[in-house]
Amino acid sequence: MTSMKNNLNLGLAAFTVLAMASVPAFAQEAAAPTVAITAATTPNVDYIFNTVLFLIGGFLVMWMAAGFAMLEAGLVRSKNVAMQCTKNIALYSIAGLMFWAVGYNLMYPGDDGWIVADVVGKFLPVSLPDPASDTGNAYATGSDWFFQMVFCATTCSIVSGTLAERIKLWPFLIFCVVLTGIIYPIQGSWEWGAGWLDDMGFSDFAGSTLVHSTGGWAALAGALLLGARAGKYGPNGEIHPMPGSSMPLATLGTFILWLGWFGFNGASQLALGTLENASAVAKIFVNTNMAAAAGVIVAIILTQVIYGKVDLTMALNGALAGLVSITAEPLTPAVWQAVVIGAVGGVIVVFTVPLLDKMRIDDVVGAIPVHLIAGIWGTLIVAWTNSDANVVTQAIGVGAIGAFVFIASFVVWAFLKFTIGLRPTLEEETDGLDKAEIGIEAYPEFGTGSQRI
Amino acid sequence: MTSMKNNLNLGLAAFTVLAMASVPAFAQEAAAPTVAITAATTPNVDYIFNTVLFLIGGFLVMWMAAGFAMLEAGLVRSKNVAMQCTKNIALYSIAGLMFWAVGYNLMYPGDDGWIVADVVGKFLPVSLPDPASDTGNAYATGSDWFFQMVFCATTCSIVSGTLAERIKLWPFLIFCVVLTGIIYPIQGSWEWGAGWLDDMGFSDFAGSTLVHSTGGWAALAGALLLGARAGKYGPNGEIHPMPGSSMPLATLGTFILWLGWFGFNGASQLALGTLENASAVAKIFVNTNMAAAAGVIVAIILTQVIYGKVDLTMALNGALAGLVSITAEPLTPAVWQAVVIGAVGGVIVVFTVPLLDKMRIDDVVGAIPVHLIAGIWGTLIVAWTNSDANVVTQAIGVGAIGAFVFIASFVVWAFLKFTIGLRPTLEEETDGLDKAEIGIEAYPEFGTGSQRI
Amino acid sequence: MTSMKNNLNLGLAAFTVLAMASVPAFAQEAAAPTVAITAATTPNVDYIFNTVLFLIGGFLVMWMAAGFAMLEAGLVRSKNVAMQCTKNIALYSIAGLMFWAVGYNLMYPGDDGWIVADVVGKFLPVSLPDPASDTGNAYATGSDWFFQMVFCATTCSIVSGTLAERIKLWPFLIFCVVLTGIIYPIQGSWEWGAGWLDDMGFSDFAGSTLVHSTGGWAALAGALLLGARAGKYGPNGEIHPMPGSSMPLATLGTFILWLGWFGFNGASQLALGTLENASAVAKIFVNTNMAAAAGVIVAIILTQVIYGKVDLTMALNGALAGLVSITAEPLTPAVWQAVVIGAVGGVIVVFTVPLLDKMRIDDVVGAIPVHLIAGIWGTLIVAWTNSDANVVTQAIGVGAIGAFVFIASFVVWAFLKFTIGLRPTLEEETDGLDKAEIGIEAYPEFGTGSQRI
Amino acid sequence: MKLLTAIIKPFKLEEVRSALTDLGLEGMTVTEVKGYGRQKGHTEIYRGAEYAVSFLPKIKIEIVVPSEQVDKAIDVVQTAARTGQIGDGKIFVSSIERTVRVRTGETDETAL
Amino acid sequence: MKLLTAIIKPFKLEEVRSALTDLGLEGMTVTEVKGYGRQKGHTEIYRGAEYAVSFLPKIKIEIVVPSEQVDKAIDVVQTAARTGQIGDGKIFVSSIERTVRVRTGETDETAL
Amino acid sequence: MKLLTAIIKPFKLEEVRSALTDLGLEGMTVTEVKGYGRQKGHTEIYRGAEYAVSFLPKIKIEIVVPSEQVDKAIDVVQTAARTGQIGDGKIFVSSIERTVRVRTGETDETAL
Ligand SMILES: Nc1ncnc2c1ncn2[C@@H]1O[C@H](COP(=O)(O)OP(=O)(O)O)[C@@H](O)[C@H]1O
Ligand SMILES: Nc1ncnc2c1ncn2[C@@H]1O[C@H](COP(=O)(O)OP(=O)(O)O)[C@@H](O)[C@H]1O
Ligand SMILES: Nc1ncnc2c1ncn2[C@@H]1O[C@H](COP(=O)(O)OP(=O)(O)O)[C@@H](O)[C@H]1O
Repeated sequence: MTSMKNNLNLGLAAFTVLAMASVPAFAQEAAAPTVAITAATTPNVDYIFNTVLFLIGGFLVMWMAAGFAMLEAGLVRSKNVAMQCTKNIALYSIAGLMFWAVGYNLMYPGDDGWIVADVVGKFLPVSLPDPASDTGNAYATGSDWFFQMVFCATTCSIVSGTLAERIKLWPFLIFCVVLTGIIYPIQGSWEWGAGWLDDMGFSDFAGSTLVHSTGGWAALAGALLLGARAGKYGPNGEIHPMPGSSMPLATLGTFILWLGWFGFNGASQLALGTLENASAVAKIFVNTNMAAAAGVIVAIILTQVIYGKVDLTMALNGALAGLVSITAEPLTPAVWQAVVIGAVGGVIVVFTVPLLDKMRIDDVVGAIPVHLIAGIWGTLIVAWTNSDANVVTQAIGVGAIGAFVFIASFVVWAFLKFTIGLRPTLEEETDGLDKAEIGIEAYPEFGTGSQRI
Repeated sequence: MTSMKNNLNLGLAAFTVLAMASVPAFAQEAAAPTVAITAATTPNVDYIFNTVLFLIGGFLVMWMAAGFAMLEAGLVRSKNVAMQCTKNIALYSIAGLMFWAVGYNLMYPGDDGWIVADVVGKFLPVSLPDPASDTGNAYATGSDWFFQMVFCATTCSIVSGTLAERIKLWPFLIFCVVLTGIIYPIQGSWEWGAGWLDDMGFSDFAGSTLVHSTGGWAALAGALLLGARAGKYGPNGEIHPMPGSSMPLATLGTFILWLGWFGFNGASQLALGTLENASAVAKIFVNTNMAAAAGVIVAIILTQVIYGKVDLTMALNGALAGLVSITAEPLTPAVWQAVVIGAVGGVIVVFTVPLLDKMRIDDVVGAIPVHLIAGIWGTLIVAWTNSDANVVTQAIGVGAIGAFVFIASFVVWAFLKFTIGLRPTLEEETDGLDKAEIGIEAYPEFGTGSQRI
Repeated sequence: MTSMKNNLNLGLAAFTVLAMASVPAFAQEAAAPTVAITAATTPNVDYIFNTVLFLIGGFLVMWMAAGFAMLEAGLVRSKNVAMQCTKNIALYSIAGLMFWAVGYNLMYPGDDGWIVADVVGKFLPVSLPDPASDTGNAYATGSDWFFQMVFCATTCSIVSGTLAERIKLWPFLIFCVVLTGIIYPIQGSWEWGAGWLDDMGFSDFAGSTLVHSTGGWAALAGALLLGARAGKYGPNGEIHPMPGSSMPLATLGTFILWLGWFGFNGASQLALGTLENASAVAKIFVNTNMAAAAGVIVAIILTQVIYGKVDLTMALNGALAGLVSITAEPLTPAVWQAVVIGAVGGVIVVFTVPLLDKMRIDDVVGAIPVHLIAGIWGTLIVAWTNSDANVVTQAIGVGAIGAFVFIASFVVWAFLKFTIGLRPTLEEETDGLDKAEIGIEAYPEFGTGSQRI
Repeated sequence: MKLLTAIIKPFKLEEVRSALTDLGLEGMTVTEVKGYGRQKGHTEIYRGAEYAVSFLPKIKIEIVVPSEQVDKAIDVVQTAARTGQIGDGKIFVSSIERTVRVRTGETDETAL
Repeated sequence: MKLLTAIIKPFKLEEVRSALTDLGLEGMTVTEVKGYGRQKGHTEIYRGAEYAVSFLPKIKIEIVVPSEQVDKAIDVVQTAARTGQIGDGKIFVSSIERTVRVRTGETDETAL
Repeated sequence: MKLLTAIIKPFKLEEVRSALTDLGLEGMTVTEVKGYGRQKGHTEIYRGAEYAVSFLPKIKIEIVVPSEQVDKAIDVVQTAARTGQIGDGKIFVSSIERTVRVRTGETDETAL
């Protein structure tokens, strides 16, 4: 994803190119590829296409919020399902409000809006121009804000899964406020806001690092301070699995995320108004789909070989890991390269999920392997297919954002832990958070739900 | 939403403007905002963009039918879930058939097609022109019909939730036939059909009153004649809650509705072929999202404060109430105003849901607070942000449509009650409608489902 | 669906037409319908619209994979739900990989790429051109591949439902590899690849035969070799129904499929860049929706009349049968004709579902009536509304593809049966495939799930 | 002490429970069961095929009472659970030799 | 009267029920239970970690019969429920002192 | 033989099971039940209206043991199931006249 600044230029390009484009002679020349490419559509058409790309991409990514909700509802035990649903709809709402009140301008300060040049943007709520004079960019201002906001929400969704079943509602929501209002936008400004990482040549097309690893780091910091679910790990290193309550909901959630990812990666091309952009978006769709497919198949084969049975939850994680892996660069890889990149994502899931358990880091839905580890992989491998990127700069970006997000999150989590506290009482946790904090069971009529014999 | 007539003009405008638009000189002028705005795209491009807007908006609103189905399936007890699914897919189908056979032309009679001028349109099924000569408007005829039809279906979906768990299938479906074929189109013609309310200056952009309140009034009339579910209210005014069977399905349904609403409000701009229209659609997306977010957060905070626990079902209703509130005017409010308007929607839910129970009006899913009451609020508040609207005219529109829909619905419900009857026997209701009328349990394997110890 | 070849011409047409289109004189003429129709948009705009059509249509059809997953998860017993989810996400992934590695070029060899002229295309993986020079067609290469791929995946999804609850995971997945890589592409090339059926004048707009019947034939061959679920049919011809585990999931799946079908049929117009194409897509949306609606209502009425109760699962099948019926020709029918065509689909379901049981062919979700039988009906009835088609040629196409797919599938199934075997042991089947092959229950906490008292 | 096992219709549970509470019987254990008896199940149709549902949902109430209270308890349950329709259920009485309250170790009547 | 409590494998329920019906025993109460015994559970893997499923799904059938029919009933159940595999289950017999039919108030054998 | 029926708190099941196994009691049958007793339920709020949840989830363990092992078994269960909190549950003892192992036909103690 280039910075908004670049994108504006791109818009202006359309205008200038146009003089030549719309003269009658155009048609014939159009037949010749080279011209056809540079030939932009008329500025309004270009503007409308870009806006449509942001809006369609935006609603697809918004839909991912439902995907996370279903995935997590399916992977937690039934006694915590209503809580998980509550967290997911609340965090999506918070992301919208915070990214409007603070986040957007902190992330996209423009050329001269920085408080600390290229590091910290400005604090200012967003207001939209009158549509009749919304001509500052090659797209509608609102469409860009909407598209950026849903990315911020996605980052936050990642956190809720890891910490499920044992964190109280309010401390979690307060963290979401800080993450979506401050932490996410600041690190985002370094790259997509045209800050220092962008200047350095760091490349993260749709956010393997800026969105997924960021969510993963915030989740990891939380998991370390929060500790594991009661009874998850025995005194002698035993691991006690706590199977999720609904495999079909987890599967539905994964399909929703897969669908949303076409908007996530595709619309990150940020422009649709030229033949080249349209073709690029199409190529991104293909690579995105192939990486996910490879992740699924690898996870299925590996779990069959290693465990003698196919683990559906690993296959679902595999799809997501494939998607995260290709997110840093879905455009430059050839199809076979996208397959390879996604396949490695599947491998990562199968091997790091048990690893985390061995380290006694309790990640309920596997968000750390899927979003953090695969996100790092995806960011580093950009250098393989994109000659503009080099692995050192990529590593610096991964490290810088990782350090900032992890430390900042850790501080916030620690503050919450020692003030209002993060965890419910053991009894509340045993009874389930639905009873303790929501007051309704997710499935009041299906067996006793909250425990299994 | 302006009337189709206006929309046609809008299309013609595009044609005329064009002469100037597509001369070579255009490009430079385009740089100057003022011209860029008026400069329309070529008529075909304009036509295609408008058609695309209707089709995308249309399938998003069609998807809301699934949202209502899931929301209601989640909020009824498991013994009535299969029935609720049946009602929802049946009513969506009926809406399509009736709006084709009768509704559309009754709602959009055009300038001289009225039976009673500006009050009752004409009775005539819809037939679509050959695509090769579908040039009567600035959009494809079929795309407009499809977009209008899904609004009709939405109105009908609202009714099924309120009356759930105690109304027989067939009387309900018969009511749907009348509502979608006659009641909805007639009141709709008064405003969107360029009837008397439109002439008066009443303003309802996407249907807070025409769709949501209309559904709410029809539901209210039904609830009064139908009475409450057996055992819902005790002899001494006790209220016996009957928790829904699946919170994740209710949450999924809400997310689906939220997603669909971008089409509901966004495509109600009715045109996409100019820079201004594109920017307007984008702004509508933002305001729609913010109103919903505010509704959720307000409902969460209020239920926490008032009841000491967060009520997920209220949070879900809060999102929908926020959406309904902004539907009458999603374009003119500044973002912060959209937040305020949606937040009030959240307040409405938290306070009117218990109020209805006190009045012993049994609204299973909270459709009356969400669609009727928030719909009235949203319609009246238009005057705050849209200078073309005034609160008196808005009140007249709310009153006129409310009176017509409530009375007409009441008559139909009463007729059904005293002919085929509305309610199953007490035993059938106790056993659940799935067993009584559908013959399959929604969840045959999960506990006994139909009651809880 | 015309062949890719025709589509290319269509693209070129846009170029030539253009010379006239973009001269200043254009605007006025545009007012005159005839010209407005032929007048294409500029080549880039045309290209972008076509690409957008493929991408939106593509992600809608991709979403159908989730629809099949939910429909099947809802219609199998809970002890096989996790397996069904696994099969569905795996087969979608396999379809993507195989259609890239082999399928696409086998199906679309172009004019001179055939191994056996007009019968067998070439074996060659797909690679996408650099977006900067992707000017070979009037749409982005990747968008076309993506759109074609999801059709291939849909074909495969159909098979999993019929064979559910009794086929082992791996033989099923191996069959999917052959179906998506070889069988589907070869028969597809005969028509959409501009092969011999296309030359003959066979007409199948969006795949009633090429996609749905093909899936149905493959499923039928499998069902015959696999046999019925243990205990499904008694020794004296008794039929023992095995109700599905979740009606709301089945309903959700049907709504997802309905939504996806707008992309399935609508984007099969293959072009959006002219007024006529836009209007055609819109008409297709309307006819598609009406056929489904008619299928639902007919199924509801018939089951009420015949059985005295409404069968929700038949109503859901009715919607799908209506959709399959209109898929062979969603453009030429008048709305009322679409209603009739879809209604017959509903009739087919209600009468052939029990018929299959009498023949002891165990089709768990009703895929054979819905996709195979309604697909044949839809293909034959094309001649009613499309003067270019004649029923004999249609029958030849149905027969040829049916014979090829059934025999080829039968051979593959037979090979698998006599090598690795298709069925789990009786005990594994009784315990459920989730326990036997997946190792996790779909709903570990809801009652014992795997059986009902 | 005696164990009263009552099989009743599900929707009667609340009445029976409060009736027993009025009698001062403060403890009981309840189980969801399926019953088969004179009240036959019904046949349903699924996708065109008939099938018999031979078992009906019932609630089983187990309550241990001091021997002298058995008669009263039986009366109370029978009145509260009665609809007069077939399928109302049964009450079975058997004897309990010992009772222990886990929390305190109290035994027999004092443990109830 | 005696109470026969049979713990059987779930898929045997139908056979046992019809066998008992053939014997003229028209009433029974059935419960879904989980069993633990010689037939050990199995271990499963979830996300790479092993866990033991120590309880297996079983069906508990409770049927009260006149004392003289106990032997026949036991025979019938044992034959119908038998697979010869470990985990087939058990039959326990205890005595019932009184039976009341809620609907009519009939008692003891007439109430069965 | 005696039937021990223990009503315990769900999360204590694992402890009780292993304690019994250590005692060499290799078989038991477990049921999910709802309990009502001194430990009152709680009130919840749903959409603004209060309602009482009077029954609490409990686990019922049924285990048939040779008479001489009853005391040990009771001890073991009571210790393992005890939290000291109200609602810990009860243990009821009644007598079983006969036991049959379905698989083998073995009877009484040998069938356990
Ligand atoms: N002999 C029996 N043993 C155990 N339970 C029985 C017996 N007979 C009946 N029941 C239980 O009592 C319930 C009601 O009995 P039923 O004969 O149907 O009606 P009624 O009690 O009115 O005669 C049955 O559903 C079953 O659960
Ligand atoms: N002592 C016991 N008390 C209560 N139930 C028992 C006892 N022993 C076994 N059961 C029940 O009987 C079932 C089968 O017993 P098991 O020992 O596994 O096989 P088998 O009966 O063939 O020896 C167990 O799953 C359990 O439900
Ligand atoms: N008289 C009784 N008969 C049957 N079950 C009982 C009886 N009294 C209590 N129970 C069961 O024991 C459980 C715990 O009893 P309770 O009185 O709540 O706590 P405690 O055993 O600590 O006094 C109850 O939930 C109920 O399931």
